Amino acid sequence: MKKILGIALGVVTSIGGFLDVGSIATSAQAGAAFGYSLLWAVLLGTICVIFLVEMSGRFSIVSGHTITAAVRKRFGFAGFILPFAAALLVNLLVLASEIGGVCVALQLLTGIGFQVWAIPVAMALWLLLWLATFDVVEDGTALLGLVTLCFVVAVFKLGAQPGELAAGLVPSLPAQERAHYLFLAVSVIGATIAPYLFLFYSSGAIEDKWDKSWITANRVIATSGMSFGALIAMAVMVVAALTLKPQGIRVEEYEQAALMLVPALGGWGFYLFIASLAIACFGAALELSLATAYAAAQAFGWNWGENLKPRAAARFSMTYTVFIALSALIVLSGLNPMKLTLFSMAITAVILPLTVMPFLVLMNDRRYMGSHVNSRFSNVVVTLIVVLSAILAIIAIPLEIIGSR
Amino acid sequence: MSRVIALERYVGKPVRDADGAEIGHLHEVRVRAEAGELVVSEYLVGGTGLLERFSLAGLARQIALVLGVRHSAGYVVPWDAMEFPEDEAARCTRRAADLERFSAVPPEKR
Amino acid sequence: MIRSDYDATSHAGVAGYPTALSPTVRASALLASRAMLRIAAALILAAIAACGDRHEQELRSAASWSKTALVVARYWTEGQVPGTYARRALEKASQELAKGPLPDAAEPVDELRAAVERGDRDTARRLLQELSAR
Amino acid sequence: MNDIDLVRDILDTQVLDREKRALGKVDGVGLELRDGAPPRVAYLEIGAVTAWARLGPRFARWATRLASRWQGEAHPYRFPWSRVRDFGIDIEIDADAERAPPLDLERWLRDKVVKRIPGGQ
Repeated sequence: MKKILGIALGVVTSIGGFLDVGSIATSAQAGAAFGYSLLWAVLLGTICVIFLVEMSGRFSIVSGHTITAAVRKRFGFAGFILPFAAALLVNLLVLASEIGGVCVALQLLTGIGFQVWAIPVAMALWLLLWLATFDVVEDGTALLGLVTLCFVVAVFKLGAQPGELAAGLVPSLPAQERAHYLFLAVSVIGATIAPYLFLFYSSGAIEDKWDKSWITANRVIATSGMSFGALIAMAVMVVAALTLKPQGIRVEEYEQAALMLVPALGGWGFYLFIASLAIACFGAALELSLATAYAAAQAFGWNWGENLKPRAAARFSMTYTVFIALSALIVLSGLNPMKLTLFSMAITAVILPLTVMPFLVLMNDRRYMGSHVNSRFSNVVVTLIVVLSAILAIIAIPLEIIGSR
Repeated sequence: MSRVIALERYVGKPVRDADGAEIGHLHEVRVRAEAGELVVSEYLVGGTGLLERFSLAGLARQIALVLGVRHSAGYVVPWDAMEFPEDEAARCTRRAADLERFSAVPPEKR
Repeated sequence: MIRSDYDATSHAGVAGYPTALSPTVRASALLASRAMLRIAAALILAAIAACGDRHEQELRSAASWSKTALVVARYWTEGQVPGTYARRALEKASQELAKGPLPDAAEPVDELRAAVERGDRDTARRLLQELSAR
Repeated sequence: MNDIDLVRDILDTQVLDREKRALGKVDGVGLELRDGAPPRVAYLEIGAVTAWARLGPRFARWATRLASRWQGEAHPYRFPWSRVRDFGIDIEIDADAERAPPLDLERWLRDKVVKRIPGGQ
């Protein structure tokens, strides 16, 4: 019985926790500019993240290690420090985008500029972690995250045609604005395959002491949780395609994205968009701050744990404190939140191979996985998606910079 | 007289044989527990080096390994045939041809 | 003699580490490389087009911002969005339009913003009718 | 199983004290080269300087300079294999985290910083 509850909670929290500032911003911009035709990027990203999340759960269950600790043990300090530093830097940009997302939601609500909210939001985030009631907070924000289902409701209310939706699932290349199209494609993929997702999941599996009986449960949670989560991300794109694109409104600022739910849900739509943005980003920021502190503790051998009082893990708690402070400074600097989000997602796609490939090598190492090593198929699928997205990103980012300046 | 070296600085670094040719990277030091002490029995110098210094070339080789394109092999160097000069690469006192080869089938241990 | 776990002699297809490139991997690698070529070619074309696109992009962005202003004002007059948001969105729209290729499009947007600031829905409705008639 | 692979099983492995509190990772291994006898493991080492020095001489200099500026001359924490109580996924040694040198930074942060912030007690 406890396992069924565990699975249910696992699925619900991954649905609520799936959406973040990256998926909302990239899906909204993609839907407004290219309609359904970038749905395939969400699908591709989701397939890859399902494999990665399932693998990370299986890895911790079978090997008893977390991924970060195992990468250092397997590749040595010199081998592990490069991907670790790259992931840390990207996490900082993504956390700044998440905090920026919450601040922009407050700006939409109150009309007061997002920079003013940077410190209060960062303080609230830090306080929740500092008072170490994280597992309650994490599940709470994930359950609240279910508010993002309003996008799915809007899709039904707007009466999207399944036939056209399916067409968007096939990769294509539009006649013009190809550079921007590809940039959005890699940003969507980068937003979907967020490395901190599977690193955090593997730490969770260790903390919840999943044993081998959890292998199938892990597969269920990874597959259904991520798929439902991806449906919401697709819903955001579809709603933008149905409400913003026909009116010729492109999403360059959140003020424009905030309009998308009004046609389907009226006055409620505006406030539901703000609630979805704020809650999804806050939940993601919590998870990302903790994931970063986990990574540092697992890398350098400190005590770590969801509910460790700061007194019992000073370096661990100082890591997320400094990390949140730095991200708040980036938001304070006034960088355009929408642009910061999109570039952080694209850069995530660029460094995907650096964070995913070492993990893939571990998944094929019998000393860690015994008979539970990866199948050749999952190796090829993940490698192709990850390497292709990185190459696309390396090409698309410069083009976007030339195009948009 | 005896000398203590920081072994971790030699791990993953190239190893030369008696002729000065590079025969791979030091990727394992097999030790035996004897009377509460760990004593070296042999060194494993890998071809692709399982513990390659993590360079993009190393990553590419690892991906190839994952996709089953190539497998790594290397030499077994007995303890008395390995020297660790002060600030140079580790050196094996025998020629590669005289060394026993091994193919890295990851042991099923643990 | 090497312990059994490190098989010193056999080089034949060692379990789990086949030496030959398996057919599925070779096929997918070929497919991937052909797809890569097509994408690379498309991107080089995109790069050349990107410079020409910029002017087109500015026009598209200006059209988008003026449409945004109209929609925001309309929703405000229908009470679907609050005044604080509408004022700020219209202000942003007029700034973007002023920078864009059609700066004089910003002028009616400022009038709308003034109406929203005064909370005057009738004037806003009248302005909207005039604008959509033009 | 008295055969151990130093690099795979010990180097970069987590080290815990008696109460399973984290002390750090095995950042280095001191190997004593003896004349006419096989080399023996003199000690295992935990130390940030030791870890960063593995990246190359330049990093070694930076790490030493940084560490010495912070806590006087930086000396890594060394322990012989005989003090290892249990050895598996982690290495347990008979030490007390409260006094073990690798946790100097942890204790300094806790007493000087964390305790001063509300809610940190």
